[in-house]
Amino acid sequence: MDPILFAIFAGIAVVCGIVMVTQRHPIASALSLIGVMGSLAVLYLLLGAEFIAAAQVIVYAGAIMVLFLFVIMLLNAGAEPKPLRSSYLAGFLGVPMVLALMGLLGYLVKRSFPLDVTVRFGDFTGGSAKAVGDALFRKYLLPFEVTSVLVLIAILGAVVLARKEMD
Amino acid sequence: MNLLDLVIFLPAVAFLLLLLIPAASSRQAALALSIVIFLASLGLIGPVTANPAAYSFENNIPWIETPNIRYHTGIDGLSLWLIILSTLLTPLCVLISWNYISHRVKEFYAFLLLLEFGVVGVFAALDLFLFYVFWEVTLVPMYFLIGIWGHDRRIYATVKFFLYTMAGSVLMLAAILYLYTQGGTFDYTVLTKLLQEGRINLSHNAEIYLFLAFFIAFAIKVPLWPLHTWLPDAHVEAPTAGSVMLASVMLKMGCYGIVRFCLPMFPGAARELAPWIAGFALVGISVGALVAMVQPNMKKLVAYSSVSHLGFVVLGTFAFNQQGLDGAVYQMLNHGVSTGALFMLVGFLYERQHSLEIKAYGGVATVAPKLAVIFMITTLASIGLPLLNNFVGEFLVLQGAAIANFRWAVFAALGVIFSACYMLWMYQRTFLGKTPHDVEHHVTDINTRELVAVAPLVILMVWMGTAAGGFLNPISAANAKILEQSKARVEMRAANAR
Amino acid sequence: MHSLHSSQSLWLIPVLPLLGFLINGLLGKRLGKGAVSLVAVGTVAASFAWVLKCISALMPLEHSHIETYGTWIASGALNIPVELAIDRLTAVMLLVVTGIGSLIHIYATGYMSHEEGYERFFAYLNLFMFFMLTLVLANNYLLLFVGWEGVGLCSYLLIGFYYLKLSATNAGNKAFIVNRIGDFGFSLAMFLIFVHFGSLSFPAVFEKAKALSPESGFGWLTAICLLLLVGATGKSAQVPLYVWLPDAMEGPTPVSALIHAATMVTAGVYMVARSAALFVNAPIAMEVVAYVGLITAVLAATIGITQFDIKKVFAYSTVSQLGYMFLALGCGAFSAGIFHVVTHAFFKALLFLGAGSVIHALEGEQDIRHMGGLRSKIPVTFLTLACAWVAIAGVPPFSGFHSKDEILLAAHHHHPWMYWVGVITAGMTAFYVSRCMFMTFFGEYRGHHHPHESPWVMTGPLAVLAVLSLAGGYTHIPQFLEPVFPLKGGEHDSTLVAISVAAGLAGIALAWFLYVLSPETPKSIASALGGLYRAVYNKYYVDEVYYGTIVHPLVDGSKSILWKGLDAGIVDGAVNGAGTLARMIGGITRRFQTGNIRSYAAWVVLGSLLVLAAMTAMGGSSL
Amino acid sequence: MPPPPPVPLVAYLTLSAILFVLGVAGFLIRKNLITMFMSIELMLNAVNLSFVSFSYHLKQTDGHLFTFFVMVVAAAEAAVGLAIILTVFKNRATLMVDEVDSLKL
Repeated sequence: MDPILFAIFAGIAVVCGIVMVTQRHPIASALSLIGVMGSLAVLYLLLGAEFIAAAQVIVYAGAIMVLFLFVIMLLNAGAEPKPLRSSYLAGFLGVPMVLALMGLLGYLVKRSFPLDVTVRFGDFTGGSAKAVGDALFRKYLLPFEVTSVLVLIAILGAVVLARKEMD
Repeated sequence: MNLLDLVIFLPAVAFLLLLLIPAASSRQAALALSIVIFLASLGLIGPVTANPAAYSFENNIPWIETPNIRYHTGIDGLSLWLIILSTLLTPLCVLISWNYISHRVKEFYAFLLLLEFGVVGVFAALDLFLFYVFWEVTLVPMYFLIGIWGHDRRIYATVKFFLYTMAGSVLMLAAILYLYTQGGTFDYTVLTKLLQEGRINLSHNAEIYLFLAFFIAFAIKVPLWPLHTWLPDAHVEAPTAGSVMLASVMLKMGCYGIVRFCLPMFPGAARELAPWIAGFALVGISVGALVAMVQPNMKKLVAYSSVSHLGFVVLGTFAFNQQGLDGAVYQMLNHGVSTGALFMLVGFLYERQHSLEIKAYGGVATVAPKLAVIFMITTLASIGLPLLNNFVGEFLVLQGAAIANFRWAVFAALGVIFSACYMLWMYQRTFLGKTPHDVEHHVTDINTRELVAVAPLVILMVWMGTAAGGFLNPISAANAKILEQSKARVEMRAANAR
Repeated sequence: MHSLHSSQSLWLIPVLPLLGFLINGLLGKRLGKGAVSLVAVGTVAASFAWVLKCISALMPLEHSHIETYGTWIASGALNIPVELAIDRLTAVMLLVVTGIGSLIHIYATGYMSHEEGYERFFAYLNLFMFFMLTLVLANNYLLLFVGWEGVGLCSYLLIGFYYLKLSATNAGNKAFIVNRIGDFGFSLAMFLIFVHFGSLSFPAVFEKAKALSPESGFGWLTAICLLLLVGATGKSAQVPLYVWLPDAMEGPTPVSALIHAATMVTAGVYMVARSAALFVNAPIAMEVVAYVGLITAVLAATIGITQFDIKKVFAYSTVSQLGYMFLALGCGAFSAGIFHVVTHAFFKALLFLGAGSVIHALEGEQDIRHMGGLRSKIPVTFLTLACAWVAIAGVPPFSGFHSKDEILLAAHHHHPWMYWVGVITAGMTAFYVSRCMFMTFFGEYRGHHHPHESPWVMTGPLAVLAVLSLAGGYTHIPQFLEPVFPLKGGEHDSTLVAISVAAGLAGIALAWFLYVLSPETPKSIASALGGLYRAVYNKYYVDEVYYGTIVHPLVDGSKSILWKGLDAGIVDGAVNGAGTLARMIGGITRRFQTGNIRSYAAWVVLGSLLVLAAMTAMGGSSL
Repeated sequence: MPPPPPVPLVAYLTLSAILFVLGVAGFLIRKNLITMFMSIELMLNAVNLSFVSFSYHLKQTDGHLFTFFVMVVAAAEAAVGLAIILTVFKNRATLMVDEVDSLKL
């Protein structure tokens, strides 16, 4: 079952990723990003990360992407026009650099892990909500509290920026 | 906590106090505080002159544990008068700025006292790191003194001053850190001892490089030709008090550093490079004087004359004999007194006529006779007339140079001729002759406040020129020790080489 | 060496005038003229009295009497005590300085009575006395140098006394700076003395110098002596540094008399005589001294013949007479040199004071072409000046005859040709002084002022000096100085004496012929000589040459080469160049900062690529 | 039918790498600020996948925690970033990144 599920959702993720990058219209990009995120959630489940999979759907695919869509709608952002001034470096070297990056990363991954290291669903059960919560409120209590402060600051920042917009 | 610590930290306390009180009373407060500091510093004289070759008021406590930085301070006959000079000039500078500074008054006096803090610290520090910290502390207030209260091109001048000095002090910091890696301490007295006993064994090249790193930092501050070009700009742009503190005290930090650190720590390199350094000093003496001769701007003239005078200090230092070194140190004080007074007097003229160009003046003696007399005395002191302070220093320096290498004395003595030319010429064009109408209109005689500010310096000129012994003997004793140290080291190296 | 005599408080001699200076300088404005004069004259007169008292107490003064008052400078082996000493040489100088000084102070109270800055004048004059007495009394070279520089300072201040006049302040500066050049030599000599003798104290140095054998060639002792001579040429206005003295006549006349005739300018002679112990062992240096003196004497005498300003004539005369003194020193006749210092002080002070009296009478007129016939109008001045005239012309038995005679004899003993040059110079001296006298006092009055005789405070000192000029030859200075300078056994040759006297008389006679009998002849002679006359009249263009070859190149070179070129151009250019370089590099690297986010991102990607590539190459990152 | 071979860990990591590179490519290619921002999110997600994979491989929960924190930060970042984009649009009336280049000398 695993390989099939992996093949399906990995395929969806890659396709959606390509669509996201190539589509000119932001809405299309956003929707395909949601697709990527959803398929990633399934892959998380396959890796035994139940809590993270749920969070991925709720926080990422839900909250954050809704925010994106909302902004896109608000600004009424249309498709980007074709000819544009651009960075020479990004323009000419962009594609070769991306390919080189891909090659290097792939090589590194292959070199680091032999093919017989495999993933079997159910082999790892440390990803339950209980296990994650346990670690979160014991081992990682301080970072957790710090992130709460961070989120608070982000909210304040967003409010300040938005208010500036009003006047 | 001894008296020296008090003298070091009172200016810092005064600096903070000045920031707290209202601006309206900052003049009076600055004057009162700086006078208190000066009076406190007078208490240093007795114990130090009783035993001038050793460090008095020594205080040696850990400041930072790792790396091992200590708050180690102490003064001997070499640093005593320089500290007194600094504490004396601060209240005088407060006085001369009384009406001159009209905006941001509080900050001005605060920076003046911060400068005093740094300068006194520099002369008292016996830990190299502490010394470096104080050395850099002095930069900040001077940067602002020139940059905020200066004349038209103040930004250019202050940035130049800052960068120049920074470039040197970075070299010095590198050398200090290298010494730390070798000796495991920043303590100057310990390091000197380790170096002398050969427990830090520097290779020949290492010693040369370390010496140069220290020396270039100091030479920029002195300033030794050809590292002097920041000085005329800084002086011309600085407010009067800034010029006075710069010339009288800050330049002495460089000279002091050479005598205190370069000679005892790297005597071999110092002796090896002495001909070169003396050469630069000689060029500085002559070129400084000749360039001063053709300056149309009074402050620039005095600035170039400083280059010339401080060439004597360097020359005397690198003569490596008692007379030369004594003269050099004495000349530091003399230059502080007489050039400080010159800058004050030029400042007085500027406050009246609002010009630093010599051309804008003429016949001032008729309308301001007292000012003319004081300016004359200062001029004479500056050109080394006997019975005034500079003569003693110049004589000793030249005598020392003659002992070391007679040709040095010949070239240096040429500078004495030129000094008469430029100073008298300036005096003639400024004070003598018929009084132009606008000068008659603007220039008034010196007032009581200004007289009080400059009188101590005039008295010192005569005092130091006639009763030289009282000032010179503590210096001499301290110098004898420094020469002894550096000589012992050179001999030991020679013995090792054999 | 210390005398058996108890302390004589020698310090009072210089300090008394110093007191006068302080009182007049600080309080003069409030004191009023009467009190100022009293203080000024009183302190100098008191000093004179104290000199007399000290000398009479110390006579016969076979050895020098030394008094030490403490240490001035001590540094290692160098120890400069404040030490005054008096021996016979000093005694002579002290008497001249304080005696003539007192007379001139008295005279000045009359001469300066209408001037602005009366108290300033007397303060300076008293300060001068202090330094001059310090110079004479000093027992080591540095203290002598103190006085030496100090008198130079006072000279500067007094030359520039009329500070509203540009020419006066220029002359002051010139005097100071030329003197500084001399002092340059003196100070270098001092340094060499310390290096080689280990002391600057006269007794110690001379004791060691006596033990030396005379140098056969150019050695350090010759160097010392020549450097001392450089100092002396500055102070005593010898070739090539004499140029300041004629200009110095810008000062008030009493100053010219006191400083630039009687006392200060003889300091160089005194210093060389004082250092005789060094010079006798340096024959080359001695020879140079004699040549310098001789050249100066001739050169200045020729210029003196052509000048029309009465003070300038006497100024060149002073230069010429100082040359005589140096000739004496160079010939080894130190006592003759000092003898001439004394007699010259008498008659030259008198000449200047008399000239001052003439100028005073004519309300400031100094050009002798605008004088004439004053004999009857100001008779006292004329009579006293006539005494100086016969003295300087070498008419026996007056003072100048005696001292000049000694010098010429010594010159003959040294090199006979020097004697002949000296005789010609003596003739010229007699000629130009007579010319001046005839043009001033004989013939018709050519001016338009109303001459009036000077008050008694001025004529009184003139009278005293007149007596001294006439009788000063019988002071027997050389004999008196024998303990200091042993007399040389040169035989007295009456033929030589007669020749020099004849030269003097011939000079007077020639002047009588040219300026009284046929006053038109000089003009035709002058025009006949043409260029030569103009060269002499313009002082051989020495000033112009100095300005052209030294002063202007130095000033212009300093301005265009050293300042604008080297300092502002190369050195500061390098500094600012470093700044510009940093800016340039910044300007280039700034291009990376495009503001375009995608370009930044591309750089980030490129950077991470490089990092990854490096990791891959190094084989790291295996988990 | 034999069971298909298990999925190797390398497959997950390679997927992560592909998604990351796609994010990079998007960031470089796209000119719309919002799309670029989404590309960043994509990169974050790719990295998250790596974390979770490693967590599985090492049999430790810490990777999940890391992912969790990344999510929180991403949320905060999205809030602030989108507010900034709003402001930019308000001021410049464009979302084209090439026209927003006032941050140069």
